[in-house]
Amino acid sequence: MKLLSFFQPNNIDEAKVLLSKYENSKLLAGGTDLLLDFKKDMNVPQYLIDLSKILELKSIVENESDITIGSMVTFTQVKGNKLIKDNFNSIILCAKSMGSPQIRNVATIGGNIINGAVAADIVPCVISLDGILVFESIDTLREVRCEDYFRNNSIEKIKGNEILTKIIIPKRPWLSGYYKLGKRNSLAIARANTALSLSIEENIIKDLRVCLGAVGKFPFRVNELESRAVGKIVEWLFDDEALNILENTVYESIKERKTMPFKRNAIKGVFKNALLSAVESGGNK
Amino acid sequence: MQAVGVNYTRPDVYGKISGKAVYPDDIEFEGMLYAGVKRSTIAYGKVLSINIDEIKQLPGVEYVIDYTMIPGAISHGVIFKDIPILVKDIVKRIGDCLILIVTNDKESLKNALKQVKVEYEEYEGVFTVDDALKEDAPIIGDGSNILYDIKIKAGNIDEGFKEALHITENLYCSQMTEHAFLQPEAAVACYDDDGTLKVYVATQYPHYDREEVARCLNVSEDKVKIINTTIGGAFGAREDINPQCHAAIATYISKKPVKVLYTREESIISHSKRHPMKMHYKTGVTKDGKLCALKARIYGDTGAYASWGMNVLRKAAVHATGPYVIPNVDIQALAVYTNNPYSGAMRGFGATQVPLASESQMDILAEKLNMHPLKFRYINSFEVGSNTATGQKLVSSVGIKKCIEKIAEIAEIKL
Amino acid sequence: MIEVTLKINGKMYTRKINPMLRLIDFIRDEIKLKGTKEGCGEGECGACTVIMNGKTVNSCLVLAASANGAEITTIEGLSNGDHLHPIQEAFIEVGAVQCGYCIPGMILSTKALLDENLDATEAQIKEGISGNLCRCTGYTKIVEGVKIAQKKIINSQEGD
Amino acid sequence: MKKRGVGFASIFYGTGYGNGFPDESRATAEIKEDGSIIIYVGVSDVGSGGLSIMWQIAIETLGVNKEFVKIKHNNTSMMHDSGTAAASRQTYNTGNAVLDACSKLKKNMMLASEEVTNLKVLYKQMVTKRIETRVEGYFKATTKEVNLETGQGNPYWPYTFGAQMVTVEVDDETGKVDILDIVSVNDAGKIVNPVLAAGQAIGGCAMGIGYAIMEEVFVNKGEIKNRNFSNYIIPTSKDVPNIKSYFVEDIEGTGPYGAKGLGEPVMIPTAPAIINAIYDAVGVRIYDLPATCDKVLLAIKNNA
Repeated sequence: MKLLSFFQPNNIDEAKVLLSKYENSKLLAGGTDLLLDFKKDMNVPQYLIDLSKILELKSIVENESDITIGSMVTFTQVKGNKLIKDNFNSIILCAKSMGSPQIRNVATIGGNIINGAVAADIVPCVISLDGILVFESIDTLREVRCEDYFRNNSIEKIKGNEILTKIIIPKRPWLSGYYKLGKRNSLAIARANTALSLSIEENIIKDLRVCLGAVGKFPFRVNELESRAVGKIVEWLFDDEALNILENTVYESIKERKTMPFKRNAIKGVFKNALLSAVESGGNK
Repeated sequence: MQAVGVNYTRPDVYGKISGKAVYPDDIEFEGMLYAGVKRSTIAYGKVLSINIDEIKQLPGVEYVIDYTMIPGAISHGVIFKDIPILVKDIVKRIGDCLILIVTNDKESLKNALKQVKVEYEEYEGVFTVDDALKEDAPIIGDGSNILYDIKIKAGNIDEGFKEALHITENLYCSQMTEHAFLQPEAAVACYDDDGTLKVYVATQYPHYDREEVARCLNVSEDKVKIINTTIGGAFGAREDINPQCHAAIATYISKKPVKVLYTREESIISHSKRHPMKMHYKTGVTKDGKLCALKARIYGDTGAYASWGMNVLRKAAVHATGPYVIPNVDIQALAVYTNNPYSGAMRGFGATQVPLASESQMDILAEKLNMHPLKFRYINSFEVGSNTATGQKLVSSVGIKKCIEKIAEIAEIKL
Repeated sequence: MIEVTLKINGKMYTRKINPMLRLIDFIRDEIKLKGTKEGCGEGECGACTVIMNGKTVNSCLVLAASANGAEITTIEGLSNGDHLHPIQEAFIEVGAVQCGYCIPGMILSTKALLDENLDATEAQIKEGISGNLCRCTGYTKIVEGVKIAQKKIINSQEGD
Repeated sequence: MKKRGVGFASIFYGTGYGNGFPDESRATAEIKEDGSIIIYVGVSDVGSGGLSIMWQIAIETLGVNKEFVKIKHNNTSMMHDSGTAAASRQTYNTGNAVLDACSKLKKNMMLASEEVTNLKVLYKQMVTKRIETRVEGYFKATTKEVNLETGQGNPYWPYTFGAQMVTVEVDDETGKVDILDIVSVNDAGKIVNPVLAAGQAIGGCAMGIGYAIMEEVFVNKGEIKNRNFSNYIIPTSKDVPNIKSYFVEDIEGTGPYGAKGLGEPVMIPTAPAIINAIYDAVGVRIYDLPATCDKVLLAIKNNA
């Protein structure tokens, strides 16, 4: 396919109109993945709609019960944002470890989610924080929990005329943490990553979300661990009982893969590091 | 001394710091054409047909060149001339060059290369050293799959092991690696005012490039000029010929300036690699902590072409002992052909692989002896007058003990 | 073809381009500024780093069309005539340059870092250049160079 | 838990082509009418600083101010063959050829005038006295081919030496290895330019880190699977510690001012020292490079 036209709409409505008008179109939301496809002559659309000029998509806003992140917010923006820092430690840690400075300056949260690569960095964070994705088209608006988006991907997947406009993350006084295991310390693709958030009162776990990445087609939550943990002391999460749940979960998820023997073991260390990062952030939530 | 031992500012730094340094891809000429090669996608087989006539009709295509159009030699090589500039019939590795396409812009070249269709008769290849050494293995090399076989023998190996208090025997494997210099290969060829054919290229050895370019054009060396541009790293990968002959042939035929530029992907596919090696090591040490015997068998996968394979395995064998006196040795090193990417020069050249084995063995034995590993190295290391495994007497400048002493001083270790 | 205007090193350039043209191709092939290098074409090596609206980007991962209206600084925009930028001076002083292919990108990453945080710690410096691969130097002398550049810039500001 | 370990390795390295292979370098030194001295030499500077080394050796030998000495090195029509920028041979071999050429030119200059004050004047004096203003330098390394059955012989000369101490940290629950510190000590004889030499030593360690823990070309049935920097990964600034480099200068009499080659040997001890350090940290020995987190973690699990 050959690219015929390139658009840079100034607002969401313009973008929606373009998207509905041109069937064979694609959204450019940073492009650090899309341009790799172009290089291989893959996924080249006839019409390319660049969202980078739409200011509405580039803000991080605090509401009464949530913080809403525009889909075109870059990783660099996230990394330096006070609202995020004060509320979502996991997202900060994730943003810091994603790609490189140059990639973070261009790559967007929305792009990272929609691209949905196995090792997409931000997805486990958003899932573990009960984040909601907002999709808009010229005549529709729908909200999907990020977790459901990936669990029921064949149904929930973004439609050709939709734009992911924002990510809504509920505010709550929980701790959150993130750890990525890569083959090197910058520009690393996750071998395995874990994001988690938890609510603790007097060292008792009241609630927990654990999301694992790069150990399955999409990131997913470990419900068994989450439900078993409620009512237990935090230290229980470091015990074999908890860790074995993770090991079995990963085993079940990727038992056919060559990397399974490593990842089923590594996930325990990855989880512990994520947990430690959450606990250590305790001072400022 | 006035200049030696002094930190002069390197004269080439000003161009590099300001973006003015000229690497080959920075060179452009009026009316310059672009050339590139279609590479084989199979590892071993015979080329039956290529849709050359179709390619010639594509937009922007000026010339499609196959081996018959090369005026001189159709292959090159640092020792044996076994690497095809353009394949005649047999391909031996993925990445062998089949045809050279010359176009008037970059896009047309990219498009034309994509349209090339090759029909092969595919042969069963060999992809491991073990398979290549089997009796019924297909022969990839020149009459044999063993490119090189060197033995180093000193003292009496059996007696040596008898003296040992501790013996350790292990198998070590090193991987294939890539030079990963930052500047992908590129070359620009053109005719100079004096009628010589000039090739701008970043190379480790301009006079060798001149020889190969002259050979393939069938002209005398004084009709060829190599201009060595600023070089964006090399580490051994710019020793064999890569874009030089292709650019030169395209200019020879078109009479116009021609640029050949590799992507990173083509760079990685095309040039040599560090030999992966399998190293069986058996090392013995006496109760006094003196190394007394080493038996080593080293197998290097040299891939489809010879390149520097002999020299690399020789270097591995000569350095197999590490910098230590070992009176009884039995070392054998082989370079073995396969249909893998060809191995050649990379920083350290065989002597980088064997220390994985020799230095691991040193630590294993030091632990058995309950001796500090640095001390164990120190008491065994060469000094002036020592003999190496090849019987070479080290007559001067043997600084290994001084190096170890410096480490010991920094780490506060008693030797 | 679409028309774009970019401000590169303070100068406006308007060109009609193929919308698929990458920013690096615009800089190297259209404007003929050859100091920006291509090392991998996929945003991994950072050799093509330029500063776009104050932030570093891999110019191989940005479409020139997307950069329409942007302000770009390339290595050619760093020195003022023969007068080198303090980062360039510092890199020369410590011997941070070997083959030189990563250096334009490395210097621009350093500039963006120090423009934002002149007091960057060693860890922040390493982070700041972590998207620029160098195969020759092992980075140690580059990090040293950045530290010297910090001092030079601070001194020159105090002198103002 | 993160555990620290320290590892050592020491190596030797025969420089030059070796084995009796003709290992020759040539250089031409010429004084010009404008008082400049040009050294024509086929030195390839791959980034390692060979150009600077030849320049410094020439200046030292000629005993003139550095502004007057220029190296022409990039056009095969202008200089003779000096061999490859490889085998860590440029400083020793090509440096010796430059030394030879410059010694001869210096001698000719002294013949024209004992006291060299003005090179332009000197040039005129040389021409008047019919003294050669352009001289050729040459060097050939002496090695002997080894016997293929016994290996006996003198395959290389000279040898460079090195030792390294590496400190690592291993996460025994993920297998991740971080390199915390490297001390690199090398004997490459007289060091011609300490900053350039340290640059080689430190860069060598970084390449050694890649070799030890992350780099590998994956080949399946002859096909390279990882063809770019996203999957053929090399160390970033965050993978390399601040490396400390030292040189012990054990002078080699046959080298130019006592110098030996160093470009390659400086990278060699790093990988085995890292492997030994991993063992020191977590008690497992990795026999296959690279020591990725996969291999280290599985080795730890198998060891338990």
